Amino acid sequence: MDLGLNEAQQMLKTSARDFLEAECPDTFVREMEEDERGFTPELWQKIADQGWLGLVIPEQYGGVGLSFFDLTVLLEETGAAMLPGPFFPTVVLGSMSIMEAGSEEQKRALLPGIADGHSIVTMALLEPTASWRPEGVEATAVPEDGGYILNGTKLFVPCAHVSDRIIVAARTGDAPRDVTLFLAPRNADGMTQTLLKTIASDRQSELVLTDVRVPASDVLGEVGRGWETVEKVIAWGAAAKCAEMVGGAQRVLDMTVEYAKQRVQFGRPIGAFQAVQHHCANMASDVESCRYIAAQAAWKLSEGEAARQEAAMAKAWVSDAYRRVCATGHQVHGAIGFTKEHNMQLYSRRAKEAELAFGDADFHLETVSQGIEL
Amino acid sequence: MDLGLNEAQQMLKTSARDFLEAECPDTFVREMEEDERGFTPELWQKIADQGWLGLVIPEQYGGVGLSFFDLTVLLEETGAAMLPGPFFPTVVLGSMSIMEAGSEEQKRALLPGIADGHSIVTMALLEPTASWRPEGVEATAVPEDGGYILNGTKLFVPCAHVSDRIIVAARTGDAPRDVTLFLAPRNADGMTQTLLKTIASDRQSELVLTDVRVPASDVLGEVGRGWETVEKVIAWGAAAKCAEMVGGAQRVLDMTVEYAKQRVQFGRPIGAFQAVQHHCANMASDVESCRYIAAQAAWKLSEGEAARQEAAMAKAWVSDAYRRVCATGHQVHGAIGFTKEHNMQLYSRRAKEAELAFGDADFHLETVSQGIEL
Amino acid sequence: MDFRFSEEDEAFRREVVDFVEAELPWDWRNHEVDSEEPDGLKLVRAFKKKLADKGWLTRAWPREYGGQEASHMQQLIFGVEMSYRGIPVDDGGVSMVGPTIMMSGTEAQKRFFLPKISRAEIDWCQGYSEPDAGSDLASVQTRAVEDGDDFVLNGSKIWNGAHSGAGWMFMLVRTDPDAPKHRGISFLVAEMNVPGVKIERIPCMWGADRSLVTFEGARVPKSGLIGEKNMGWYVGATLLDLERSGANYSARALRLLEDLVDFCKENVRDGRLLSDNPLVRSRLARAAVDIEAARLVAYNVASMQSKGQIPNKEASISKLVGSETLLTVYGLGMQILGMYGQLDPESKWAPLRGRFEKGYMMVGANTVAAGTSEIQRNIIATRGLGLPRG
Amino acid sequence: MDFRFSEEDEAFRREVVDFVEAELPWDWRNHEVDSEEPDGLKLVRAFKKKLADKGWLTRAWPREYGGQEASHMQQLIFGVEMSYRGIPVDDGGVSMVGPTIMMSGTEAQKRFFLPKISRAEIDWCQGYSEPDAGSDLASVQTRAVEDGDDFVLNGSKIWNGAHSGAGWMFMLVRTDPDAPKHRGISFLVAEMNVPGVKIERIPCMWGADRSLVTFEGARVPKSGLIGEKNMGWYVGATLLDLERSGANYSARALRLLEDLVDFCKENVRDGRLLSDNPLVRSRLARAAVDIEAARLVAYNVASMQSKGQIPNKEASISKLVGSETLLTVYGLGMQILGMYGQLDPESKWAPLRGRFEKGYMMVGANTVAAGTSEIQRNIIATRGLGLPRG
Repeated sequence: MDLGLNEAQQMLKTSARDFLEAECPDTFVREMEEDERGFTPELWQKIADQGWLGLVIPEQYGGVGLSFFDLTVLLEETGAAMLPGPFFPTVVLGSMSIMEAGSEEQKRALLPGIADGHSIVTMALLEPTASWRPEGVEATAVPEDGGYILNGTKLFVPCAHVSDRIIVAARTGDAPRDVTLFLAPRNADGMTQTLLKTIASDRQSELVLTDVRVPASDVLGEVGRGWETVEKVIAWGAAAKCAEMVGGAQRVLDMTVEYAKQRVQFGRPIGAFQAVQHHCANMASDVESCRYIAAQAAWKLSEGEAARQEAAMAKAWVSDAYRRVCATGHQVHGAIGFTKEHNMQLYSRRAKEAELAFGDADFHLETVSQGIEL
Repeated sequence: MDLGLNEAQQMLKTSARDFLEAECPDTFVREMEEDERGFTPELWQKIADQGWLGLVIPEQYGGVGLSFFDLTVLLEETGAAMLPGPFFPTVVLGSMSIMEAGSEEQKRALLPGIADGHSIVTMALLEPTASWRPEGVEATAVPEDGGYILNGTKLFVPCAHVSDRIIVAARTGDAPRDVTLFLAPRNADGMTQTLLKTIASDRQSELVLTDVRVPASDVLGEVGRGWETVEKVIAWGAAAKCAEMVGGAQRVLDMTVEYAKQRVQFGRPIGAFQAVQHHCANMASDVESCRYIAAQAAWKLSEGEAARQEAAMAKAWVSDAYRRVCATGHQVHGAIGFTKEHNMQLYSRRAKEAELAFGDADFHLETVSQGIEL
Repeated sequence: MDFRFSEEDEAFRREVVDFVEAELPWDWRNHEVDSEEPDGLKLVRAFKKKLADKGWLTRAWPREYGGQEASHMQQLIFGVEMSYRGIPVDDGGVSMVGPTIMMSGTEAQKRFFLPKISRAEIDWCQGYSEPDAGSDLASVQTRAVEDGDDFVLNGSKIWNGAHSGAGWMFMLVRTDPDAPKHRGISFLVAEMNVPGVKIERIPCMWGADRSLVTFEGARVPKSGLIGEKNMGWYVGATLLDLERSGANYSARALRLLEDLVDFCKENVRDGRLLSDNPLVRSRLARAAVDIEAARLVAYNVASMQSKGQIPNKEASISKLVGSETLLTVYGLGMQILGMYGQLDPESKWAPLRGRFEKGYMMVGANTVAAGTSEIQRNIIATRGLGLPRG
Repeated sequence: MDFRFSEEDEAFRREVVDFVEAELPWDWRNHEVDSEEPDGLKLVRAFKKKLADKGWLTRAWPREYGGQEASHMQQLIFGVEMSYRGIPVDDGGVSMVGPTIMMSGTEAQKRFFLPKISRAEIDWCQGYSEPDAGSDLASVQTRAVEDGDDFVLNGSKIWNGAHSGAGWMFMLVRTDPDAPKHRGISFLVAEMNVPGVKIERIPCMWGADRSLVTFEGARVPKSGLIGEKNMGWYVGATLLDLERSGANYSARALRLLEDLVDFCKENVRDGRLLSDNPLVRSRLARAAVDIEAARLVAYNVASMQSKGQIPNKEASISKLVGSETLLTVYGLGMQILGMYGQLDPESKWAPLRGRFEKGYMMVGANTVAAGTSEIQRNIIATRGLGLPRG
């Protein structure tokens, strides 16, 4: 057992931090909050040049061939820097699903484009049912002419507005898990995409599918077994999101401690007051706990274990802890932390999005309760 | 609206406090913890002489004829003083049930004896099912020879060991609420009573009933409608217990503040440290909240309202808040508070008993959720 | 003890509710009005005038100043019914400035200001906080120097609603920079529409603004000095106590809870109504109890005031408990709304008009405004419980 | 990173578990042994000897002092398996006194004490707390005056387990009353079985005792002085860090959780198994997550130590998180057991042998012992995060 990063991971982390400090300062994050696309192709290309988009893609498909755990090391930094844009959906939802379920042909056709930055891929899973369970998928895919006709409404689809491919989960049978994944082009006839305005100023969309035709060759994985992939994506997504959250939570802690040292009230830095000290200590405890429970999930998944329990525990814990950390950070910052020009609120708004993504604490606690044999 | 006590109530409170300070100091409480009976006949008689045993019993039955709310004013003080013995069961479970459901004959036969201190009456409601719902009653009462034969096991019966009458809830039909109350003498043939050792050092008993015969004249209220009375008793009991808890919580707060002023560490009273100050402030907030939510329940019940929702809200809140107050009190007191010679632990052990009595927070929250039309 | 409203009070309550239901120019169930924005203030001001015509804004005030000499309880009832419906009638004029002037103002000031407040003729913004004086209010640095019949102001005030067009500010200013911290402060009311006053908006996370007001040699008449010069800390301290009542929080929270209950009875998640989910039921019930506890603590403050008693730690506890409860209810709402909770009011999919998303972001500011929860706890511990100052 | 035990570590863990299952002279699933009582200590002592024969008590120590030079991780594994089964093998000798002597003792002290600790030949009780020195440990007043080859002790030590018959005490004593508070303290180990030592039991709420030890001119040899005279605060400070690891808390909590899960699967309340109650399920799952988080934080401390890094705030956080988690689990247990939770272990109706009732009363002491949670937070804030001292 060794809960520290190895040298290569440490280097990856440092270089990621350096890159993001230069390319994704808070001014950029703030700018992108108001930008229609929410990111710039320039930065996207630079990210591709860093090899990040193909980090976990095997070398034969144009990637770097590092592990999922390595990816989460990187995500901790993108979370800390609040990197805007479709990085997370593409590397976690897009490439991980294709690597998991794609045919050799699909991998060859799609992964190199993702790795080199030409292709952005996301997944359309949720619907107005807002459920992370297979029963929540009500969109239908009906076979016709050797292909499929998709109908339904997808909600909360991350970065659909800039994706060229969207992995759509649709129902192909009546049993709860009769779900199939389709690699639909975003500009397919019958697909209407509308941006949703959200608390985190990220770019989630509503996607209405009206008789969208997808050829059989764009079925991802086996028909009727898509939920197996989705389950893995939820676990990966949860662990990956936890890594982002750990990065954010650490940043909130750092910024709060810094503020507590500098803000003077009653003739001394507020950090000299025990109430503020204990707030900061509680935040530090939360961040420390988040770090290892998140790392365990990422590491076990990376090692090829199902790690359903570990991922559930991580997401359940980190979802709540990050929210607590932000709430306490706000309390220490006082009014200034609520202003748009302050970074505090950038993090706390994203904390809410992250709490919900891939299931909130309640969702994962039900998994945990099964895991402890209840 | 006036959330203060009137003059008479204030006098009752003050005189109760004076009486208990003289007759029930903490040394006495500690002594009674080790005493087999758990109280003394001398004090019992003095309590009777104060008129407390008949406080809510109408004058025509030898009582003082004050209101249920007045009784809770008194109970706040007995809770503060941790008065040991069967006062609570007798005045709340015994006399309130008889007043509610008893026939004129039963009232005349039983209430004067309660009021003058000659008779101690309790109620045997719970069973190994440990449920406050009618389904929890599994003891049976079968008609025979114009009377009833009782069988079953009762648990957590307060002060059964010193009661001469025990109001036993037993099932007389298959529908959940087919429950009847019986005024069984404690020395009835077939009734075995065993003391349970409990956290609060109170005197709860197991009561095994084996073919206990009760004449029809000792049915309390109508056959099959006993649960209506029990429901009221639970509401009264919850409100009355809340009053005791408010008294205890206020005492824990006072004692903690006092200790924080006097205990010196790091060269100053620990009450000068913000962490301790905030602990005390949180305790004070809890006590303040307990006070009015408890009073509202008691007052509405006293006014003859069903006040199911108010009683449930009070018990749900006060159960948790008193536990919090005690936990924080312990944290401020440090090790000394855990010693038997310290009063802190006397209160925190009783807080647990009180939390459970007449239903814990979960039990009452279900009532509340119905009350808010969920 | 009496937990029911008197018949008179209940009749008044009914009258208020009926009037609002009939006269409110917007649908309070579906629209939130933000009086810190110019449009919102205009809307609110118009309705406040109607309420003022009924004499309700200052119902507990003496008749000579525009009041009806009703009990504090009626004042509370009025405030609660407004808060419940999200009608922002209180800009501090009735709850803070008025009472302060009544307590410390000259007869002339009383005759000038009180009827204006009572008739809703002036709008107020607060001038307590400064960039370097937040929790440590007594370190205000805005200078007021006497010059003839005027004070000349230099400095800045922050987190107020001046940009909404509120015409007047009540503020603490430093009139003696050499005196000990608490002894060189004066309490001043002044019009904002004078030269040398700059108002800048500070955009906040919930999508609305607060203001930074900078005084650069602004001249305001000395007649706005309330109480003795240099004694403003003590004049203003009373006012903070008045601000620290919590009835508005629990009233607001109750309405949110009711919205949530309705939402849960109408929305299905994972195959069942949210209202059938035991976790949701338990949490909503617990919130209902929290709200009830907070409500009663606040009512007790009014009950004490009605009897001429001065609440002390009771008011701080009420503020603490109330604001923390509101925070809890918003958090619970966001938890229950789940994925939908993150949607902005502008989104067509936003449930309950996005009220929770916006409020969730705003509510944290409540446990910071008018003394953070930490400051409240300090006050409860030291002033209320007599613990030694740290 | 590697979250699995190495093959070697896992083999060791297996060996420990197998040995305990085979050799433990009591049924740990059903009996709690209290080493702070004479009978309990006797039982534990006998079993410790067997563990010592395996070399496990001090597995990470150098061979010359009776260790096996294994990793800190194996020491942790051993401790966790013991804590999980409630086997109180650590009286401070292995975790605190030994390391302190190893760091600050003379060669002679090392050769004398360390093998004895390793072979479980001496039992320890703590001599830190005094009636007036609790959180403020540096204000210890027990005087040690040099007299020939001895120190003469006067004063008292409290909250220790001396009444159990533990033969030795490690303590902080004041050797220079005129020096600044932290500079006149020495770290001393001494046998209790000498004239002038009075041991009085202090009954505690959970039914067991702690001791008040009074020294009245007790003479103990100077050879028990560890490190420099008057430098004991700094010698002992290391020791407190060692005490602040949290793995034992989470191991204990995990076992309690497993007991609760079993209980819930076997017991019916209101017509259904407790394990089918969604509130119970959610709370148990949340506790499982809390425990896992606490466990990993503690394992990270050992992981750092294994690599020669010195944990600082990590250790305090681990203690804080661990002890608070254990508190939560006991509280949850009592909540789930409901009416049954209040029954004393002696009652035939007591579920899980009354373990929760007794532990619930005891566990609060955990957030007080070895530095209250408040003190831990102070340390995390000032030493760990660099916030200024208040």
